Amino acid sequence: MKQEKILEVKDLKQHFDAGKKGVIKAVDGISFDIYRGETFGLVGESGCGKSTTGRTIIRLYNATNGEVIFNGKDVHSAKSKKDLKAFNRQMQMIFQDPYASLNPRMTVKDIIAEGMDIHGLAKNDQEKTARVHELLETVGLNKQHASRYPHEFSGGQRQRIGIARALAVDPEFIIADEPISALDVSIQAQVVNLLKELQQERGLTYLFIAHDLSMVKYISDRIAVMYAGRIVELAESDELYNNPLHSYTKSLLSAIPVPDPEFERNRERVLFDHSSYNPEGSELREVKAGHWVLCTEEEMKQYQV
Amino acid sequence: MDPILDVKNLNVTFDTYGGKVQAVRGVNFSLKKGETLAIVGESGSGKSVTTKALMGLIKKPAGKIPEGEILFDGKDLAKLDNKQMQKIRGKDLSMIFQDPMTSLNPTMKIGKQIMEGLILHQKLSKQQAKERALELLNLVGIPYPEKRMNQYPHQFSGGMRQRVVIAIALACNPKVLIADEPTTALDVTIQAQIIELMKDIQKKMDTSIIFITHDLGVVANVADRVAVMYAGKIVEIGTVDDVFYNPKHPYTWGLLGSLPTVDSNEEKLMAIPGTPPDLIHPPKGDAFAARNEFALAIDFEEEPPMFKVSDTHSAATWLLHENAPDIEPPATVKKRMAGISVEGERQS
Amino acid sequence: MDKATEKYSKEKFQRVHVREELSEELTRPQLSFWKDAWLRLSKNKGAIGGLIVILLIVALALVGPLMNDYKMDEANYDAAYLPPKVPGLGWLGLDGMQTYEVQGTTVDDAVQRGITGYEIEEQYVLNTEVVEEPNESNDNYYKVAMEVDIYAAKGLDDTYYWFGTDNMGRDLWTRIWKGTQISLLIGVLAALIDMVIGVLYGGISGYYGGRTDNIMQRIIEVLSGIPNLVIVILMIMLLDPGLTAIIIALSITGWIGMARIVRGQVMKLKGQEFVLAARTLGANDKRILMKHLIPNVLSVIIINTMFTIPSAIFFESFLSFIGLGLVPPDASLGTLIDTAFDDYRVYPYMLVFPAVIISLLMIGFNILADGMRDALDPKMRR
Amino acid sequence: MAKYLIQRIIYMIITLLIIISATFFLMKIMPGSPFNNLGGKITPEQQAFLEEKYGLDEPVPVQYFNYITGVFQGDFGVSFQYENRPVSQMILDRIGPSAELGAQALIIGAILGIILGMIAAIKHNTWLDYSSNIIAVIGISIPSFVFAGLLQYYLAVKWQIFPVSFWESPIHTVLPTIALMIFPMAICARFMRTEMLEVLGSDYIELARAKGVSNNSIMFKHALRNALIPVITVLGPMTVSLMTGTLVIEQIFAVPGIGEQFVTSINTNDYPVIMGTTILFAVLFVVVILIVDLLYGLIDPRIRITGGKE
Amino acid sequence: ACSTGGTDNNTEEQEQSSEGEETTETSETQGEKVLRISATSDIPTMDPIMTEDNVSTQWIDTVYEGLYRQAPGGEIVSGIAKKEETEVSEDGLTYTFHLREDATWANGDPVTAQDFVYGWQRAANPANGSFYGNYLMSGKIKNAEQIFAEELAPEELGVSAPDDYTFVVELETPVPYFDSYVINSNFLPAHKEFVEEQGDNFSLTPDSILANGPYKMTSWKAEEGWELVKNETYWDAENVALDGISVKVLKDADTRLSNYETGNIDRVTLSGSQVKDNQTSPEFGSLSEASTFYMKMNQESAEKSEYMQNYNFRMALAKAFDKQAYIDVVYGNDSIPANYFVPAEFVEHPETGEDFQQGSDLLAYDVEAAKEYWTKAKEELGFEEVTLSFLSGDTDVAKSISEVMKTELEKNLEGLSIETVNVPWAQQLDLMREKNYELAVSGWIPDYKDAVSFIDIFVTGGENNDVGYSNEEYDALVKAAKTELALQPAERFEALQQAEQILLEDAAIAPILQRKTSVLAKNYVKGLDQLNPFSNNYSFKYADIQK
Ligand SMILES: Nc1ncnc2c1ncn2[C@@H]1O[C@H](COP(=O)(O)OP(=O)(O)OP(=O)(O)O)[C@@H](O)[C@H]1O
Ligand SMILES: Nc1ncnc2c1ncn2[C@@H]1O[C@H](COP(=O)(O)OP(=O)(O)OP(=O)(O)O)[C@@H](O)[C@H]1O
Ligand SMILES: [Mg+2]
Ligand SMILES: [Mg+2]
Repeated sequence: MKQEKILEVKDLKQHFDAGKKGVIKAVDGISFDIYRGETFGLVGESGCGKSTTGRTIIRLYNATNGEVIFNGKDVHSAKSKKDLKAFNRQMQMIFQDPYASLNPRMTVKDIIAEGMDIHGLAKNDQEKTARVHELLETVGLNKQHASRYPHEFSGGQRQRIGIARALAVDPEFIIADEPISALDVSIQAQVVNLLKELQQERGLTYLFIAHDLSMVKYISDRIAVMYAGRIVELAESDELYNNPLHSYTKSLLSAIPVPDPEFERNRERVLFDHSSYNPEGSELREVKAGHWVLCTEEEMKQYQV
Repeated sequence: MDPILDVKNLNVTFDTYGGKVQAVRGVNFSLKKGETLAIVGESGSGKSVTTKALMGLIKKPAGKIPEGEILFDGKDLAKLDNKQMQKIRGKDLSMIFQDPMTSLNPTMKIGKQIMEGLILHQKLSKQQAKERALELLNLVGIPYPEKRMNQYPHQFSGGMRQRVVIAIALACNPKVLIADEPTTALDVTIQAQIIELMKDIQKKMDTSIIFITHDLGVVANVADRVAVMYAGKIVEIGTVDDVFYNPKHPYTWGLLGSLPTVDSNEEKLMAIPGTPPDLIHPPKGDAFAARNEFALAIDFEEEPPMFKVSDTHSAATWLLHENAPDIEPPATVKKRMAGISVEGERQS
Repeated sequence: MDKATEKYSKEKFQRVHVREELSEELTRPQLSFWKDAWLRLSKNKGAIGGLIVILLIVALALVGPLMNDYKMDEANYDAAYLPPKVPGLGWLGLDGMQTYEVQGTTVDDAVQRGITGYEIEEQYVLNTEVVEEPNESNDNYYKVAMEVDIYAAKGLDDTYYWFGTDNMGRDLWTRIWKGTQISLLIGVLAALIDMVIGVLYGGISGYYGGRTDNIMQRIIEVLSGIPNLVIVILMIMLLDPGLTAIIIALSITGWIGMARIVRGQVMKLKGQEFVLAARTLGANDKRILMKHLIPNVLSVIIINTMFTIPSAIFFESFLSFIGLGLVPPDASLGTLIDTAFDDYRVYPYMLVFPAVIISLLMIGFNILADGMRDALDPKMRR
Repeated sequence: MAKYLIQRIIYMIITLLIIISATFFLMKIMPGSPFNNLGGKITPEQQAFLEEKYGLDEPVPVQYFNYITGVFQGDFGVSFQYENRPVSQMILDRIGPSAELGAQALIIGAILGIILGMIAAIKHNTWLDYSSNIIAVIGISIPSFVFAGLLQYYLAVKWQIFPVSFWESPIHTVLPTIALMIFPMAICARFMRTEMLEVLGSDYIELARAKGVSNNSIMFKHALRNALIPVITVLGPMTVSLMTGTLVIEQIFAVPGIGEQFVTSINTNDYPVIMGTTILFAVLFVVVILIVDLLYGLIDPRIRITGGKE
Repeated sequence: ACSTGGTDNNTEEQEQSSEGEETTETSETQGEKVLRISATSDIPTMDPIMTEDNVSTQWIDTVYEGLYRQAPGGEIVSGIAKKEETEVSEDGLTYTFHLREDATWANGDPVTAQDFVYGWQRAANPANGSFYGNYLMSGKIKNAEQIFAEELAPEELGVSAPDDYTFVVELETPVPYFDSYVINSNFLPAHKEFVEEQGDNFSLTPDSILANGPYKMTSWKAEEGWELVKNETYWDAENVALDGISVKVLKDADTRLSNYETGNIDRVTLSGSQVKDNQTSPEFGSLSEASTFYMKMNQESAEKSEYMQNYNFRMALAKAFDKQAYIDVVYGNDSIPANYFVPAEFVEHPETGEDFQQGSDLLAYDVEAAKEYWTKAKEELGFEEVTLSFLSGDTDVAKSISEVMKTELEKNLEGLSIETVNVPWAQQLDLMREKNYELAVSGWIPDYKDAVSFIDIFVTGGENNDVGYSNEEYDALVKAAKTELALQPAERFEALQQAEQILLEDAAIAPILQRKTSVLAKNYVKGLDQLNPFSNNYSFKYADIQK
């Protein structure tokens, strides 16, 4: 692809020490690139390591192993406070739970302005207020909301406040960790539309994490499917949707309920045998141009047939 | 066929610090034997409260049922006291809750939790109850039930717990099973399994199911009929095909339109703007009016009655009034209405 | 149905444009967290009752001593042990009459013994009543209750001590309210110190976790393993006795409960997404702790403090029982109860007033705290 | 499990060592000579004689070492106050009544408190709730010496229902048990109420209701055990303070217990006894904490003894 | 035990230690005469030479008998030694005691002069660490001082047994009060074989005590109580009326009273506030003590010595507080306000029989006079305001003492503020001994029946002179009384009277009161209506129950 890479993840591992239970390999060696301006979808079942991936990329966790190269710099080797701060401005995150992600004791203004305060982006309170109002409008809320507290808002509104907070520092790259999973169907669209709009206006790049494949497909340019800490398949969204190769992807796709009674009456689920999954010897291989699958050499040949 | 359950003009209110919440405001529906009625609607629209009212689980003294009848088996459940309800709960009517992680008692063995209802309602001996519990665990597809009986909920995965909850609900062969978002907390693959399981069991036992969910995909899969709730009312009710292929209420349009279809990549999704109304002070007229892109003047004054669309289908919107302008559903919805073939081909 | 709808005119079926902002409007009046909590609290009758009781006692503690001309340490030995007497409240029993129970071989003997023993002239004995006839268990003595107009007997007809006087003839009204002041002060100060140490300790321990937490928890374990009494006594020995020492003693281990609670809450909160959000924005530890974590633990802190205050007051009274309390003539409710308890059989009023006040205070604080817990509990909000 | 236990025990020993050392050095800096109760007649030579006798003439580190080694052999030294009485014997003699009284008070108090708390929770915001709450608060607000004194005066002196004092027969234990029980009862009631309210609002109680389980079964089979878990946390340390005696009650009812002895030893600067008692308290404390943790595991199956709860 | 420090912890315990009670079971069922009383603390030791406190002294006296014993009220009567046969040498330095031959130990062995020799040597042996032995013997019994200094062996002590029933004591200096002096527990005989057999266990349990006195201990439960029965082998058993004594340890004053009221004990000592309630009872009694209490004004304190050394300053302080009020508040009983130091009715003139204490109003409460002195002191010292610290204990009694004194002094002396310091007893003693205080209240209980037991305290540099008082004339008088006048009772007596006068004229101390003990006793309790002036408070040998 001709596009410029904004983020390169190379063999990223994140292991948690869980005491007696040994080590949890939440993320166990994943690699992918994200291009400037695209939306990269990351799907997979609960607990497969999606959030951990996102959080490790943004350095909420220190990686156990591997590199995260953002704009050409390795995020995890950045040491100086200045570098880190700069990084914090360029990469931002939107969270899953609209109730837990806003500090209930702060006003909307303070929440949105926190990034500006930390990075000294506003010269005075006036400027700050103006900027907060502007951001509120950007996300479809209004000035009056600035002095309110989060609990007065609905889930969709809260999620938009979260987006405004992320936008406040003018990031280039936003990790959206299941930003719509906790929202009502009717409100999900508000947020998705907003994210799309913002991407167009500002040329943002998204890492979009979700388990709802239909929405991911709608929003993403490319999608990676994760299973048990590894990426099992990565392709452009249409390709992945129409031509899933890995049996886990197939199973996942077949399980997604489609809001169409006719279709549902005829659905056939593809079962995935979790016990048969053995990544030993497998690696992510490009089966077709831009379509990668976790497989062994042999399996690759089968896929290519 | 006579309905097994008939709900008429059900109203539920809660006294809170802020005032009286009118959570359910005149709900009417009936449920036939062996059918699945799905209730959809956004958060806070009164789905859970409606079903809790059926179960007699509205918490007094804050919660009240000021009006309405719940006819079951010739009895009006709304009039029964707690003692009498206890005999019906778990036996004739049973319920599955949303969150499998919290709806099992963490300090009681799984087996005991299943057997409890059996001993209570079917007067089984311990031994018989145990056998039945094993049977149920087998039925819901839990391997090694013998061993699992003696374990505690934390030793089960989310999907397995939900199966246990289902087993508990099914223990006494209830006539009506109420499932309040039984799969929302689960992964898609597990969700699919659970739904299949429920359908299976329904087939075997001819149970009637009320299935609450946000997820229209799930609705499409499980429901025979669908009721759409908004602000404490049913705004549209009909067979699953009626509602998906011929929706009449603008809120239903909004719901359907906000889901991406397979070839909708380039367009904006149709969002429903704004927030749901405050049920302490429900708005005058149609509660949806303020968010309705197709709102009519009368919507702000007068509550719409239920207009009958067909024998199986009715909706509460002034758009169905003969004086209303002819308004087409939005494009995305229309596409969906016509899009059966497109979807059908998708996976080939 | 159609008929019913016919009456609607066509105009009403005009489409109207709904402004988008309108739908985003918040219909509820703006409520800050605290206003909301106050609203809830004010609906809780018990809590408001508790609050009123506390405020009333605080008010009386402040103005009470100024309401008459006596000073708290002004002794008047001629007026020792006078029962309460309030003008106009005689019917309430506050009439300055003292009842003595005296024994003797005959009724007259008993009365005579009373008269000489308590040094009163016969004319002031208003009433005598035999309460026990001679029998085995009382060594065959008559027991006689004699009611004495003790104010008159001491030549103090026009003097009024609203709560009576103590063994040095000091006005108990003044002393009790002064004592209430000191008790409240002890409670509030202890709670404050407690809050500062406990919150910081728990906050830091919970936030940093890991090794820091481990060490800090061990310290707590050791501290709570040493009997409180040892620590307190040691402190009192090392420091000059009195208020400061009591407060320090109270705060030595008192904050442990607070620290534990705050730690638990902080550990729960620090993984919350709003904290993660602040970290992705580049907030440093101090900012996260002070702006995000502690404000969110505040309600728990306040509730716990509400419980700390009465227990500090209580603990002080315990200290005074074991002889480690305030230095006389300073008094707290605890020391007043302690001294009054020596005399309660003859002079019950000395015990009743401070005991009732301390009980009211405790009940007030506890009920208020319960109410606050309900009002501030986020679970009760949604 | 075994590994966990060993680790816990190592922790316990470290904690104890710190407590013992802390107490030891605290005693060293305490003002006032232990040999001063003699009316000021002690001469420097006698002081020296005594110091030699009790090994106080050695350098502090040596004393410390001797003490620690002694402690591990069960030797806590001899009392300064009571000629030649070994501290261990003194403690052994007096722990019995304290433990018995404490256990009685704890068990009865906890049971009553739990019942009271449950009633309050079931009847949330009714007069029953308020009155049980007020009983609980009064229980903690009246100083125990006042309460004990009134009990003694009315029930023993005036109405002569119970004996005034002494520790002789079960009937003698009634009044001190009542007096001592009030506090644990009040605390349990308050904790139980809060916890019960929380538990009663939980999903699994709702599910039990949906099963048609009766209110009583819900209370006792479902809610109680879950609500009990946090109550155990407070009961743990309270056990220690109750079992080790409360000086006030022991003094008033003439119970020959350890709490009373502790205060005596403090008043007379009887350091070996103070230290011995402190160590006893500390040992009990860590052991009870361990037991509480193990109990957790029993009551709450989620907590495996290997894990420990967050 | 003879001093009571700043407060009266010691004395309080002393009196209360001897309250009686009978356990219902023993007394009523069998009609035995068992006296049931209470004690405020356990017996610290039953080893005669280790006693330092009143409780031990009391019960050792009840179980053992020495040369003489005290009859109620303090009269010294024959014990094992026949008092009327005792010979004193001309120079007053040799005492020869003739022992009765019918006295036995409880195991049947006779009590011999060798037992006395062994007992006294035991007390003098520094390895046994007897404080009182040292205090009492050094400088008086021949060689005692050197023995305590480990310069001589204990066997060198000036005591001998020429035969089984003759016991000879040699003194270094005449001890005019020798009769009351030998009452002390340290001068009891000891059964050598038994003591050695018991070793370290001696006196730890009833079995390891070998009685030769009126009673035997049968049970002793630590901190609970103990029981005694009449010792049938006691030589004078026929004159012991009681069958036994049962003692319960009761530390709480209200509990003691409650036990009395419910008939569990026969006699109880009242605390201050209880006196008020019970003073009208027909069972109430008030017993005089030979103890005085006084305020100390430390003339060698670090900061305020300049003030305290000023005569007017001291006079003002001494006269500025209401002694009756002090008694009312602190004791609530009929203790006597005192303007003197040596108690009234303690010792009499050897010839005229007149009481030592003639009374004095030199230091009587007088606000006007106090104010005058105060004004003078202000002029002389040039101050307007001064703050003095007042040291006291942390018990209830101690606290009310500091409360009264603070109130009184501040009220009557303008510009004076009192800062009260309440510390535990042991620390208080430390502070006083180091003269690290300004004002404090102390009491003194004599060790033997002689005024010198009081007067000796305030000689310059005296061991217990913790007020820093010094007066040559006073010192000379005391020295004379101890030496050249030792054998001239009348002159010695008058010299001591003179010394006391000087002490008061100098306002070296500010006397407060001579204390009384208030008790309730059932009317059938006999022989306990007087307190002994020193040593054991009560002589249970003479107690009786007559129902
Ligand atoms: N801080 C942590 N310490 C220990 N284990 C962790 C931690 N965070 C995550 N894990 C574990 O790592 C695994 C992956 O978790 P992660 O949250 O990344 O999953 P996810 O894919 O985001 O799941 P979901 O869809 O539920 O959000 C899980 O097993 C989780 O329990
Ligand atoms: N116990 C209660 N006290 C006060 N208000 C209540 C109570 N229970 C429910 N409500 C209110 O009743 C309304 C309907 O709630 P309900 O739980 O039925 O919504 P729902 O449709 O089930 O939503 P969700 O999809 O989030 O479960 C809401 O506004 C809710 O706040
Ligand atoms: Mg996640
Ligand atoms: Mg719901």
